[in-house]
Amino acid sequence: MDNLFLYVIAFLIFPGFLFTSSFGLIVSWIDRKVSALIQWRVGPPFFQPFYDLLKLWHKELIIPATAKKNGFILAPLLGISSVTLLATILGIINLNPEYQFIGDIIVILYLMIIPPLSIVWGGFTSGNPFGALGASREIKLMMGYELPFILAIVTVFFKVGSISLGEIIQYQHVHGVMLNLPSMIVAFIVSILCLQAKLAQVPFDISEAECEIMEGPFIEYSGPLLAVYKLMQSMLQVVFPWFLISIFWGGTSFQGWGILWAVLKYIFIITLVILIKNTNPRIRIDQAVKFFWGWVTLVALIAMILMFMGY
Amino acid sequence: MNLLILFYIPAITAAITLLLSRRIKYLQEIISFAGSLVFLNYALRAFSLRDQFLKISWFNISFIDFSLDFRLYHFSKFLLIFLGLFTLLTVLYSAGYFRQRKISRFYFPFISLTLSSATAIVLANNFFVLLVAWELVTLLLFFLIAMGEGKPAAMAAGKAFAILGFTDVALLLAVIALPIAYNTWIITDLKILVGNPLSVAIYVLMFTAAIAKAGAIPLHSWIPPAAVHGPLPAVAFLPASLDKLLGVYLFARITLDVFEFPIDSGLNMMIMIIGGATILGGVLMQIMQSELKSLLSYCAITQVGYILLGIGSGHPIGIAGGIFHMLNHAIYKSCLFFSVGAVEDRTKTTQLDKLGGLATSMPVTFMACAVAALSVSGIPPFNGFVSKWMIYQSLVDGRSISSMLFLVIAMFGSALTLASFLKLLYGTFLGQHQPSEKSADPAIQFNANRDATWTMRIPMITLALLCIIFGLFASYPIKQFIAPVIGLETAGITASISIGTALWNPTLATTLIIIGLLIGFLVYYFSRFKVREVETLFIGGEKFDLENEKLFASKFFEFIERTKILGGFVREGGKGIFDIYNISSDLGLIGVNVLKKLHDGILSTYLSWCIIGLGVLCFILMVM
Amino acid sequence: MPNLSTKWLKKSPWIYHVGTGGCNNCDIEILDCLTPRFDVERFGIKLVVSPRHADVLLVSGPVSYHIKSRLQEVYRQVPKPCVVACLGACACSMGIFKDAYSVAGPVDKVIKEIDPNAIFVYVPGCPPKPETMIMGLVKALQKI
Amino acid sequence: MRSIIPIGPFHPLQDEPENFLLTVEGETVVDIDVNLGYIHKGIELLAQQKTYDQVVFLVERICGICSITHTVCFCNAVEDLLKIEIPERAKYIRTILGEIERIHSHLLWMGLAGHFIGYNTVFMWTWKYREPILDMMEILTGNRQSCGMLKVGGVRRDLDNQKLSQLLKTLDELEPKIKMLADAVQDDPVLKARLENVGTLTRKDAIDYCVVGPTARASGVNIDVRRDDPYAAYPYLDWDVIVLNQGDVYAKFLVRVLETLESIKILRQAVQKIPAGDFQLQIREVPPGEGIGRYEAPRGEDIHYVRSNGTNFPERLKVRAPSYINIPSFYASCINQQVADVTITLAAVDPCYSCTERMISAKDIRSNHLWSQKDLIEISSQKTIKIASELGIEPDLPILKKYLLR
Repeated sequence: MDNLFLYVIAFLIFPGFLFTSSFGLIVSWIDRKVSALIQWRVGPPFFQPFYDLLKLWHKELIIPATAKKNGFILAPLLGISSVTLLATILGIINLNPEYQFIGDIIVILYLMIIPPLSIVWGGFTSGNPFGALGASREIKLMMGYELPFILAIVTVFFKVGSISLGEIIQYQHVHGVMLNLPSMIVAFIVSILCLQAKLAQVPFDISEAECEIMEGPFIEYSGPLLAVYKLMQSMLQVVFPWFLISIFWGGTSFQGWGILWAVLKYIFIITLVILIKNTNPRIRIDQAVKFFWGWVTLVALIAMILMFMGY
Repeated sequence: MNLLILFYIPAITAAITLLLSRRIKYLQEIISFAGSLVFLNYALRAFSLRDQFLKISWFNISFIDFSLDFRLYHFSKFLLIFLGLFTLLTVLYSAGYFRQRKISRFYFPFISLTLSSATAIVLANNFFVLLVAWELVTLLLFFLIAMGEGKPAAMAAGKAFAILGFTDVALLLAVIALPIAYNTWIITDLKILVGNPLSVAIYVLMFTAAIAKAGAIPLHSWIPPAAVHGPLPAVAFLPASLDKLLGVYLFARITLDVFEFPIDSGLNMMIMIIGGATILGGVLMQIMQSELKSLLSYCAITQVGYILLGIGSGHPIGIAGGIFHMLNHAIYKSCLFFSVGAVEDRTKTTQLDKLGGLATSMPVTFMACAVAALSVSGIPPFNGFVSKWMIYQSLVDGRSISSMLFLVIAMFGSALTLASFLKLLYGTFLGQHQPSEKSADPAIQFNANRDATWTMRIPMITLALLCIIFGLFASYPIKQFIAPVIGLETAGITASISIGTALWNPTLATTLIIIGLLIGFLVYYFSRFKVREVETLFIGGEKFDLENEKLFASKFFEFIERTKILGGFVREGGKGIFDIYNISSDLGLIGVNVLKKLHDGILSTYLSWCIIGLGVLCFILMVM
Repeated sequence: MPNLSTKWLKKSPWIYHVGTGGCNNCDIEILDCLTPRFDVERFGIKLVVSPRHADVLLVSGPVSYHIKSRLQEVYRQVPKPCVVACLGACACSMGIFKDAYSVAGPVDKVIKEIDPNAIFVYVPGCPPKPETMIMGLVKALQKI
Repeated sequence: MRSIIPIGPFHPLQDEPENFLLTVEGETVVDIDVNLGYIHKGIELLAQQKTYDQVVFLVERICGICSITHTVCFCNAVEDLLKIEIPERAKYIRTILGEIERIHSHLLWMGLAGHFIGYNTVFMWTWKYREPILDMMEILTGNRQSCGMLKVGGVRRDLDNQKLSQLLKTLDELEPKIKMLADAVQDDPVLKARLENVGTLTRKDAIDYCVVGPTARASGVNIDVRRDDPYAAYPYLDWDVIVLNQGDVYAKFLVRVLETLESIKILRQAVQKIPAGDFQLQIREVPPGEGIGRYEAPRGEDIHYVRSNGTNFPERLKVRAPSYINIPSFYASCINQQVADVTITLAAVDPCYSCTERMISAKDIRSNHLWSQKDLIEISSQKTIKIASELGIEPDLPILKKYLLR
């Protein structure tokens, strides 16, 4: 029971909800600010994401009569809970690599599917054809990026010989970070591209393309539920790069200078994402799937072959 | 307890129901239900019994001993429970499903007979008994499928019988070869070290029979037509659950118990290649389907691939995962077929594009279908996730480039499965309501304003609950059912898969998610949002007829068809070019044509053939 | 207790733009407000694409009969509280199209038909310059 | 298994209300229907109630982006009616204003096109480049758009020569940026993948649908009113008509980028060559008669028709804006495209609905019968069949059939 209480604390406060969400909001400010600077604008003030969220929280909630009401309300809550769980697992293992369990990455990979799934669910239950169209695009995109992403992650599994995140982090403590190896750099590039799609950033924001299908799955969401989705998306911006850092870049440590180093690694990845986002147009869904199943998978296979050759 | 009572109960039930007419409503149903309930009761009692043997001597022909040998041990124990459970639920479901439809009076007796012969397979300790019961199940499958409507059902039944019969002949050959080569066909006495060609041949023949029953590529093609045209409860009963259990049972039994393989036999590789091909081929066909039953039937094929991958990995966790997946698959696939049947019962169609928006009117069916669909896609915390996870883990432990590729295929197949089931859920239950006026044909009545009857709801709810329970408390079925089968100590396997001991604990994670959801709901409830329901959707401000706005689920993945290689594969697959039935019938046709040419009616031609045949025979007899 | 919602609304007004028959001039000046020179994101203003997300309904142009019911529908779709900003001379008072046969009336009249308590802000000009618009919005936020 | 995806009336793709009904199979568009008329304001009728001087201000508000276009076009029409030649300086001033408008309109479109395909950086950058042009407009005329500079018989106000030299400086700063943009567009592989072979309008289709402006020139149709039927100061200046052959969105993008460079060239020459002197004529009265004005707007050829009955008010003003002609070509360019491609294709002709919203009602005076669209199409197709039979060829009614079947 004591243990459960600690887990609940972890879930709600430190690596879980409170930490990830506030960090995520800061990151979404960084995102908007850097984008604005690239576009020669000033950008929003620091607390803008918080203001947006608080405002949405106090707005009216509109539920269309044709929507499947329970699913419509449940979808964003399920999404944010799973992201919180993801953050909790990642955080606990990063804090204490010994605290692992075999095969936890599989759990993490599957938990990573739930946030897109909740978006899809929201789009489908809203009853709006644009929502359904956006959701169907999200499914297709998911089909696209899963293959190379799994290939890239599996490359790490086989280098380390384990599917436990803690062991991968410990391996990197002993043998140096994964990114020292050429094969891992290739795999890392692949996973950055998949990260772009997982975060639904341009050029892969196809599911919520605002000028085509008007934010797709989110079109019917308003007020608090929209706030939950926005929060979920900014939490994803923390969790997914954190996962990549953990398996490719030696994880994060929360002691002394480790914090700074961890933040720097994180900012590097997120800056890369923002740069890609701001220098590309959105591509079509079939182009995206072809891109992922074609070139990216090829590159991921090259990474795998390099890994088996020992590089 | 006498083991034979387990055959007698369903056999007696079958005999009684066979005598009854369909005219007295629900009588056959009630008796069949009572019979399977009693069977389930005995199966549960048998679970706590010690392992035991039973031998009923019959007659001997020279060295072949035609006695009836039975053996009760862990594998059969837990299979018996699920055989009973599935029969019970199927009978209950059939009672609702055939309330307004006509069905042959042989349907319920045959279901009970199937249970009886399946019990014989499970309990057999003798390949002779197993073979007879195996043939019986095939025959009953043929009859049950043929009870569907019209000629297509007969064709589908014929196809199923052709493929399964062909593979049963393979099993027959293997079983005949056993006493000749090894002097016995008692399973526990056999320990065959695979090495010489004969043992390999025997194994391959048995393996063929097993995977044909389970429905792995390339012997899968009987499942889709049977699923589409057969009576739905029978489909949920046999191809979706029982045949999988039996096929995988035979496969696991011969692979684990009877045959011993040298380490570098390459057999694992063969099994895993078949498994990988089954996953990829099945899932690619699956996402293209626009008919609910054929989508589910292809999914039934796909999931066999996971089982083969798990068992083929040779790793204890993989084997445990494979067997657990077999069980899970039977559970959620029956649940899916049942919910599709409920939809069909209400709407009289299973075409994805003619359905839509049923979630509000059929909430129970929707929930059951959603749970089973998420479970089959391997979403935590449902049961499909646990077994898939165990399979993945065994693949990672393989640590070769091939097992890595199989891991990728398995995980990718899982993502595609999710995609196809989201399509199913959207097309059937979410999305827009299908207009009722459009059915000009009075026979097609849209009666979807209420949920299925309770006899149909209870099986669905039971199976959906099993999906959740086996996911949340996965350690229980693994400890109780699976671990003894592969001979691992209970403590050993739980330590090595670490379910329930380490941080990841499905129960804990689910608790956390539920706490999150609860907090969300509390906040939602107490902050007293102004909630307003509006009539209209925002579709650009114009008022439209929502019926035209429906996005058709069948076209979700049409872009795959437009790609060159993959699209070509999918198109050709859809036409049945990879169907071994078609291929062999084409080859047969060629053979017939050749024979036709030889068969020209001239006496001298026949005579010359006779002489040539004699010469060949002489040559063989003299020289060999 | 002060109304929290308006407090945060001032910090992040999200705008939904409804063209109701203007001459395009106001519309492109609204877009201009987003661009580097004026950059209204400094004030947390964001152009959204669905009225469900909006706080401020930016209406430009006189309301023609054809678009009238659609405008009212969009107003119903917006979660309250919300502000209606009438942009340009046409939206404020129909401007040069006062005598036209197919114009239903200025924006405030049309909206008040369905919600008499709606809050309005008027930004006159033909077209109003982006600076004027920003000032109008700032005033609008003070008003609520 | 077809479903309909509506675009509009309120859709972020267009600032103005309009409605496209895309009939899709999956995500492939198999049919498209265009519904306009949301912002019909009755400008033509209003014009009949205003004097010629007032009408100039009214037509300026047909469209905000093409404010110079419509005013110059109207003035051309009235001057055609009056049969007068305006002073040289006024011609040059009209050219300068027109070309400034062209630059700002093309930059606006490029930015929006970037926005539509999710490339917000392009949107922000081009609109940043556009600002100095609007500033120049403000410096020269006093307002960023809708400047009220035009007048029948010349221009209302003179331009200050000193301010014109400032224009040159702005152009010098703008030109390298536009060139950079042109290079960036040609180099970016992702942009190319997204725009090339998208929404292709073949040369035959372009001619069949009578498209005008950059839409036609991107499809290899070499038309430009500035050269074909010169007005203002264009005959005195040296410039090229940009014609490309691909006909896809990418070609339309390039045509507009290159045309912007041509406009800069025209502006430079115009500022250097502008003569001193009078800038307007006093018009005393308008005789009865009719006149037609043509003008090459940023979107294509604009036509105004004016009929006078000798009073102070025009008896009839007919406006035919370029978008009106370009919009039907969607039927040729959007079919069998993906939804994502169709949205950019719809935007690629740079449609302007406030220009387009004219209403025509056809009434049979004898029977007092109001003809519907279907009746008119029926009459039109019968006429086509008649002409075809006279010429002895098969009548070709592919698109009309679609409407007749309804």
